[in-house]
Amino acid sequence: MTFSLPKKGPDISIVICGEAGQGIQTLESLLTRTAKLSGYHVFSTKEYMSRVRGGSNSTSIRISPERVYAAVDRIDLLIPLTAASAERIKDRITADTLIIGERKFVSEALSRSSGEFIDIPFTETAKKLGRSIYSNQVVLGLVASLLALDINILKAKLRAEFEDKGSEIVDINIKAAHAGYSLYEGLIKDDKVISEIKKAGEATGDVPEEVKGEIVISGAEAVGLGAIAGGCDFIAAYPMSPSTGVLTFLAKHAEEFGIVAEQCEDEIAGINMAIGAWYAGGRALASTSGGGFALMEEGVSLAAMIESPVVVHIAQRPGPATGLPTRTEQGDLELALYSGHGEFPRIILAPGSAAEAFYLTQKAFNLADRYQCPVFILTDQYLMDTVTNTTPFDTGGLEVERHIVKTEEGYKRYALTDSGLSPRGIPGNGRGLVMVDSDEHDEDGRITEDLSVRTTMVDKRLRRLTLIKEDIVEPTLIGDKDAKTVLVGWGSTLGVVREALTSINSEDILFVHIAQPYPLHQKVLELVEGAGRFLVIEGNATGQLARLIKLETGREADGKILKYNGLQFTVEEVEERIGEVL
Amino acid sequence: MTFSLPKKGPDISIVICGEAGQGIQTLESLLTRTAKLSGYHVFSTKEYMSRVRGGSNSTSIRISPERVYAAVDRIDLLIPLTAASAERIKDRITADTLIIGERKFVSEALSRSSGEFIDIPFTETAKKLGRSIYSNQVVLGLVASLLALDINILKAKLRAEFEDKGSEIVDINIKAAHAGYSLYEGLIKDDKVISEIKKAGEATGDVPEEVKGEIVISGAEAVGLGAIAGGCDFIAAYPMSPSTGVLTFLAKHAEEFGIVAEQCEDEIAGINMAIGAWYAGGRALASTSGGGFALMEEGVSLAAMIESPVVVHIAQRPGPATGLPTRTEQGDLELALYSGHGEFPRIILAPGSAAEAFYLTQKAFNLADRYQCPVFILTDQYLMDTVTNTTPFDTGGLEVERHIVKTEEGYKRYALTDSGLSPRGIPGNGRGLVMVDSDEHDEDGRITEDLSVRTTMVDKRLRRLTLIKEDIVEPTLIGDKDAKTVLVGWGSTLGVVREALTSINSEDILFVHIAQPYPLHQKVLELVEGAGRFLVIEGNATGQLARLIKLETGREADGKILKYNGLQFTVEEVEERIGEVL
Amino acid sequence: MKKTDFDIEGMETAWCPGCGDHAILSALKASLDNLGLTPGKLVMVSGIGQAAKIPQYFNTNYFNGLHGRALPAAVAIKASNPELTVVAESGDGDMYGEGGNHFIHTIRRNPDITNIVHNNMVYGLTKGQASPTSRRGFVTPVQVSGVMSEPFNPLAVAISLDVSFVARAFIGDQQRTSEIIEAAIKHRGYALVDIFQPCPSFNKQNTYKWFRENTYYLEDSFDSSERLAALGKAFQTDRLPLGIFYRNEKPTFTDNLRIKTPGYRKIVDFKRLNGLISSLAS
Amino acid sequence: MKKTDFDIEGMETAWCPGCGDHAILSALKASLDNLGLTPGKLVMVSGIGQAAKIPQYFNTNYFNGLHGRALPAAVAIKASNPELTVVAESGDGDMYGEGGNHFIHTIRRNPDITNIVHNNMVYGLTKGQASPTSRRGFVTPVQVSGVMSEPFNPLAVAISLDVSFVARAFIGDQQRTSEIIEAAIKHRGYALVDIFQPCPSFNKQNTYKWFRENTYYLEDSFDSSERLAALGKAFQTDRLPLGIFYRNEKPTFTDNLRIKTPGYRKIVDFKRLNGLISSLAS
Ligand SMILES: Cc1ncc(C[n+]2csc(CCOP(=O)(O)OP(=O)(O)O)c2C)c(N)n1
Ligand SMILES: Cc1ncc(C[n+]2csc(CCOP(=O)(O)OP(=O)(O)O)c2C)c(N)n1
Ligand code: SF4
Ligand code: SF4
Ligand SMILES: [Mg+2]
Ligand SMILES: [Mg+2]
Repeated sequence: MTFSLPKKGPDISIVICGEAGQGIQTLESLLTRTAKLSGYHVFSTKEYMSRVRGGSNSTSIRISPERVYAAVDRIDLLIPLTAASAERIKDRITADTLIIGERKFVSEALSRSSGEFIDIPFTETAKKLGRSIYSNQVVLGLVASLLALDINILKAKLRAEFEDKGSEIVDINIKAAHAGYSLYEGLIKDDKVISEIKKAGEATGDVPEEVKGEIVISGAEAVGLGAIAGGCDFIAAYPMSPSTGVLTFLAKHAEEFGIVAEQCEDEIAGINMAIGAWYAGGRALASTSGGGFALMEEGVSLAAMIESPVVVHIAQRPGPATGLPTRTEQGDLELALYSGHGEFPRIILAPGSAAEAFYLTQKAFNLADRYQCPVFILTDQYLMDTVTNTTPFDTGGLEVERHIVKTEEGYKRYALTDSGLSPRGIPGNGRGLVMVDSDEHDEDGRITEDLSVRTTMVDKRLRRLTLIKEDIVEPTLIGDKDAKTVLVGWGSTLGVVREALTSINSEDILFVHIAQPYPLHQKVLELVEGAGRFLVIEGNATGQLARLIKLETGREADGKILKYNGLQFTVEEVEERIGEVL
Repeated sequence: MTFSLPKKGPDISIVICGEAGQGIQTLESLLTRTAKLSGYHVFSTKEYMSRVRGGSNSTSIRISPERVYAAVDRIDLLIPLTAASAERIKDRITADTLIIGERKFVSEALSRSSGEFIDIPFTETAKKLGRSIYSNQVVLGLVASLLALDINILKAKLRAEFEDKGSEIVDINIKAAHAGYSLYEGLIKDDKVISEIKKAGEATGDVPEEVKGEIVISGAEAVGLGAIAGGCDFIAAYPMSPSTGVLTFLAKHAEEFGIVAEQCEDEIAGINMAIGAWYAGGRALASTSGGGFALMEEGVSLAAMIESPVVVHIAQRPGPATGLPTRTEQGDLELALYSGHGEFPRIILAPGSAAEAFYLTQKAFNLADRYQCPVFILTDQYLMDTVTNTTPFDTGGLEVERHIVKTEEGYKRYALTDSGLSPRGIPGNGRGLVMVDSDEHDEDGRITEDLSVRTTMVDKRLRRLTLIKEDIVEPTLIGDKDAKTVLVGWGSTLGVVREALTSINSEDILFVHIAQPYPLHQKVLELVEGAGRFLVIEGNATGQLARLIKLETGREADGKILKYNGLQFTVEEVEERIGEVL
Repeated sequence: MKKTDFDIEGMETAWCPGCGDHAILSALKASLDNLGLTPGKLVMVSGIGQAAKIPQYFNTNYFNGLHGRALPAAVAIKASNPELTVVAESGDGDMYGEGGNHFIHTIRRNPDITNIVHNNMVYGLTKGQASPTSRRGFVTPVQVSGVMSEPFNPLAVAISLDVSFVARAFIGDQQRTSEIIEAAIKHRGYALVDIFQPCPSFNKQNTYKWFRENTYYLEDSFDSSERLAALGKAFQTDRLPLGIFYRNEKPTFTDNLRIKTPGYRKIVDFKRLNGLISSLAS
Repeated sequence: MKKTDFDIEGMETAWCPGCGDHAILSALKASLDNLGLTPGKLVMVSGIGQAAKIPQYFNTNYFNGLHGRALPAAVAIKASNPELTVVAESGDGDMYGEGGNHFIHTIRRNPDITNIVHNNMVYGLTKGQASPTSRRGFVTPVQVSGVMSEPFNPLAVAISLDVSFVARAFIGDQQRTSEIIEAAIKHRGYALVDIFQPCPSFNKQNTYKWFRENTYYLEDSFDSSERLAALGKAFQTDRLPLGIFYRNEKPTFTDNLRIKTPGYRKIVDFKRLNGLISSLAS
């Protein structure tokens, strides 16, 4: 019998699992990029252990004729590179799953629970070409052939990837891919498997040029690009998963774009450097995860007091403490919201996709500069590590808004104004002096113990919230605006809920996706207040957005869809969980 | 004409103002203690600048036949020791104010605005005895005479104070006090001033023995004593106003009570030491203020993850950043409530008086031990520095509850239980091993990446909140339980609202004082929900308790009485502000 | 390998094949065993990193705390229960980077603990950024043009703070490393052992071979009581000396505090407390 | 006293009478004036403490940040605008206590800033607790039985990290202190000046008299390029040497980064960015 792929949906969900150090990431990168260039939409996400070698990791890749926004539970094709990693995801294997791989990695039980197991000696094939490490390219060739990817594109990608290892290595890798190609041809010949997946536009007969021209990008890269577009010229960070990708991205492009990429001795140095850089006229980003951010809170309070702009990227992971360093969670919303001692305005952004990550990070720098306050970008491991194709970011309308003034003699850094915003000067730019003080201070910026000045300054600082509230990112609405049920989510759940709702196809649900959790847009509050049923979906254990909405509206959520095991929701899961709370 | 004191109320409000380094604190201490021993109730509070010498500080002391709980605006007797400091409080001077002091410190305008100014050459008098520095004792003698304090008690106090400087110095100080005494006698003789203040019980003819037996204590000392009573054997702190008093108190008594009083290199070391001490079987206190606490948040999260008890004292001061280091504010409730990344239970206590500071600090150690979670004690500069007489703390019913087990072989630190609490073992105590891990871990305490264990452990940690909620400090209710208006406050405003309500004497207001802001007692929620009008009073700019109550009840406060200039409310102010919002 | 009480049957580590950490684990177990220490009386304290996972592979009490914060916890554990043997162990990033302030101030306190640092000159767990001890020119995904800062010299800093004991080892020589660790644990007072540890995954520069070629043991004649001489050795960077650089017996933190009873056995002296309370009435 | 551009008419400080801080203020103003620096091109960066109030008494740009955190801010200010002269100044508690980690790692980076530390061997603003440099036996309300820890030796630590410039001064000699500060500011790279500063309010032990009796200037013949010799001098505690201990010219942080344009004048190269974005399509 021939196993035909995929069983469900127009797309194919491929899972490659193995251990750290086996090169799964390269495989993923080559496959998604080749697939996209061949005219497919792609989406890939990974989950991995906190270790450098060994363990069990997996990458889930969707290759699709239509745009895909999220990971699914379903596995159409599983390629295990170790036995342990296959075992670890056994719950996802069903009769619709085809397993292709080496017998030694696939237990009897596992192959029985699958729809079909095809024993392919990847390693043997690779060994024949020289060394077993080429087996990944054999896998790649096989999958490429199955998906009818353009072999020339694949070759070019392999060449680019292994170029600096010399032409010999490049050749062997290409040969290995060819061997994989032939393996699939053999399977076809033997009537073992057939793939019916279509490329974008194929149904309509169009050539999928549009997809081919799209970029393939991870969340981390999108934040990095957004920072560059926002005029970021300083990143002060201490390595910490899952935020490190942003640091390495900016470090890589530092020289090109004139960025100081400084690895700090600790996170406290990070935030204080960032604030120092803004003071001197730079546009700095501090980037970290929850635990590192906890150390930055005094610094956040400093930024607030001296009315310094600062942008802080927090890539969330499960806590408390070290928690699960390489996993995902939306557990730090309240941490950011109430961070720092004392009372002051702030802005929290939470992109839901790579595109939002780019545009909102860009915007974060302008917001910080405009409102002279801390702006937090909350992402998470899922968003950081997720790779998709998307329309190339359009920098056309983007501007680096520098809200700074050339100072005059007698310049007052904290001049009182109706809006609460005082024109921001930079030392050395103009004839004035720029004096900032973490103590309570007067308009000049000099320390004061005048208690009426104190009150005035507190009011001045807080007054800016009014302005900030007039300039909030609108929520994304998906579904019927008059639907009885309003489901609210934030950050990285955008894609998965979008897809789940398409499948449910319920006219009764409106999904309100919040890309700026603080301050909340009036529209969100109105929709919640007017909802028949009000539900939330969040990747944490206690419903932090639900609490924030309650604070604003007084309304308790009628149902909460929460998850906190370290993984993002999958499409099927959201479908099911929505069904449960409806 | 004779100026008779006091003009209002049965008590007399004395303000002594001057600069740092003039010994006002010693004066205050001697005066309040002598007054109490002479049969008066006393209450004193201070406000001072963040400097060591100079500036303008003031101490407000009430001497009263009845128990006094708070500071008043009214000044019955002003004794200025510098001109600048008198000028700084000129708004509080009225026709009811008698100023006694040296001409050079009292401007024409000032004396005109007062009821009477009596020029007394304190310094000259002191100089005649030797050196001008004895002038404080001249002041003391004069006031003592005016209040009819027992001269022998005063002498004994002076002796104790100056003992270690030698008998000669003691004698001169006593002589100076005598000179002050005579000065007042002169004033009486000249019909200049007469005091009609009564001692406790004098009206009823009783001897005020009860008051005489009471203790005179500051909030800082009360927290320190409470810690000792709670079995605290380790204080890990980095100096920071206004928390330092607790560190110095415990350092002073460290040897007597077997306490390690360690000044840490920074606050991060502080919290990590505290947690380490608990792990090894100690009972440690970390003590700091908001800015220092901001640095401890990662540590708080560690305590949460390893389910370690820890007690953190946060003496609040106005922020953000360095703010006003020596002033008061209730601005860090939300900071504590949402501190640390990740989600976990916690307890927040906020004593309203020295007695509550003692009993709640004692309790904090037991709560931490019982629920294996962080317990925060929120005080503020006002409470720390306020001195009153109060019934001696009764240690009779107090117990140091050690919820630890002697471990057996195979001991599991995180054994799963229905309550979420696992028996806590100590390394070296029993045959088991105690393994704690800031990563997600299994029952043994070993690192895990098993995601179902993750969920189980999150649930286990959060489950303890149910137990915690059954064991909440009841609010103090003042007024009629059926009053239409419910006014809610927390922490250090207890005394001032109590007094203000007595003056207003409105049957329409019930004051609900919360000594445990988190979790909130059911009674608080019910009272708020059932209230005709719901008001809050807080020493911050945004109404943090009001937000917390809204979160629990959905109810917005109908009015907020807020203050954030760095000073505590005064009785008159609360009277007035209540009037405004009623 | 000899079995010890600290072994865990069937235990697997999360370390890479060929990593120096494996040998450090063995060396430390051997040292503890040789010293006759028992799991129940030992506490391993660590931070976060690959090195910091080491307590997980021991059958003993442990406190696996926060990145960079092992030392304050270790100091307090020892102070709260002086009967315990306390070993604080982590990576170079953890101890000298994030934990740098605790490193210098713990040396000043001189608690009777042993501080073992796995010095692989790189951040392993976070995938290969420079650590404070990375040598100039070391290229990483963050230090794309190579490390430019002066490498942190833990030995020199420790000696400049008049540390009680400081040694350097290279785990390529497990036997000698184990002996040095033994001497460190036996030493009364704070003892630092900085162990050169190759990280084959991320440090391709400072390999076993490199360390072997660039290290040598201090001469037998070397006098470890001479502070300036010790510093001279610590400054040497062409060839890196191994062994015990400096020893300096002095009162420990617990000596100074005169603590003996473990915290959990302490009883509050309520009588004395009542006395203290009453004294406030007069 | 000569008037300078940095003076503020009628300015009063919050310092105690007799405090060494007053003279440091004068000495620093004199140095800046002698060097021909102007207020607009100078940034004073400080933390929190009595010493850290110093920028408030200057007519210049300042960044009076958090306790212990002056250095990271100063490093970034200099990096973001290399045209500015940056002086980071605070107390011994601020720089060596709370800020200890930044101290050691800033030295490693070698930014072209001057770091002045008012070393009064006590926490002044918080009323007299021990600081890291307090000498053994110093009794305070917290160290009730006297300081027991090894005093922090900033000079030795700096030299052990191969600092670019390090000097010690005693403000009892305002003239020489000013000269030393001048040399430090002129020095290209990180320059530490630890200034002995009597605190008459809280340190009754290390008074003007004490410092005068217990310090001496390094001999003219002293060679400040000799690292071990410098350390030998830094270790001396019977009599404390003053002067420039060690100088070691090397590339600065900004040299390494090749930054020249101040941040606020930078223009984002959107064309290049578009190219980078497009490259992700292939
Ligand atoms: C506060 C904080 N910041 C950052 C991290 C991320 N982090 C984990 S381990 C590590 C560095 C590891 O390097 P090292 O200490 O040298 O240990 P190695 O892995 O090399 O053994 C970092 C930066 C963290 N866990 N916590
Ligand atoms: C995070 C933090 N912790 C503690 C403090 C309190 N604090 C202010 S100044 C100071 C120490 C001052 O000592 P030093 O730096 O030596 O300066 P000095 O006053 O002696 O000049 C401390 C502990 C603070 N402001 N911030
Ligand atoms: S990354 Fe390096 S240090 Fe970590 S286990 Fe692997 S080889 Fe060892
Ligand atoms: S406390 Fe000491 S350091 Fe501070 S101003 Fe007074 S004398 Fe100077
Ligand atoms: Mg390392
Ligand atoms: Mg000092």
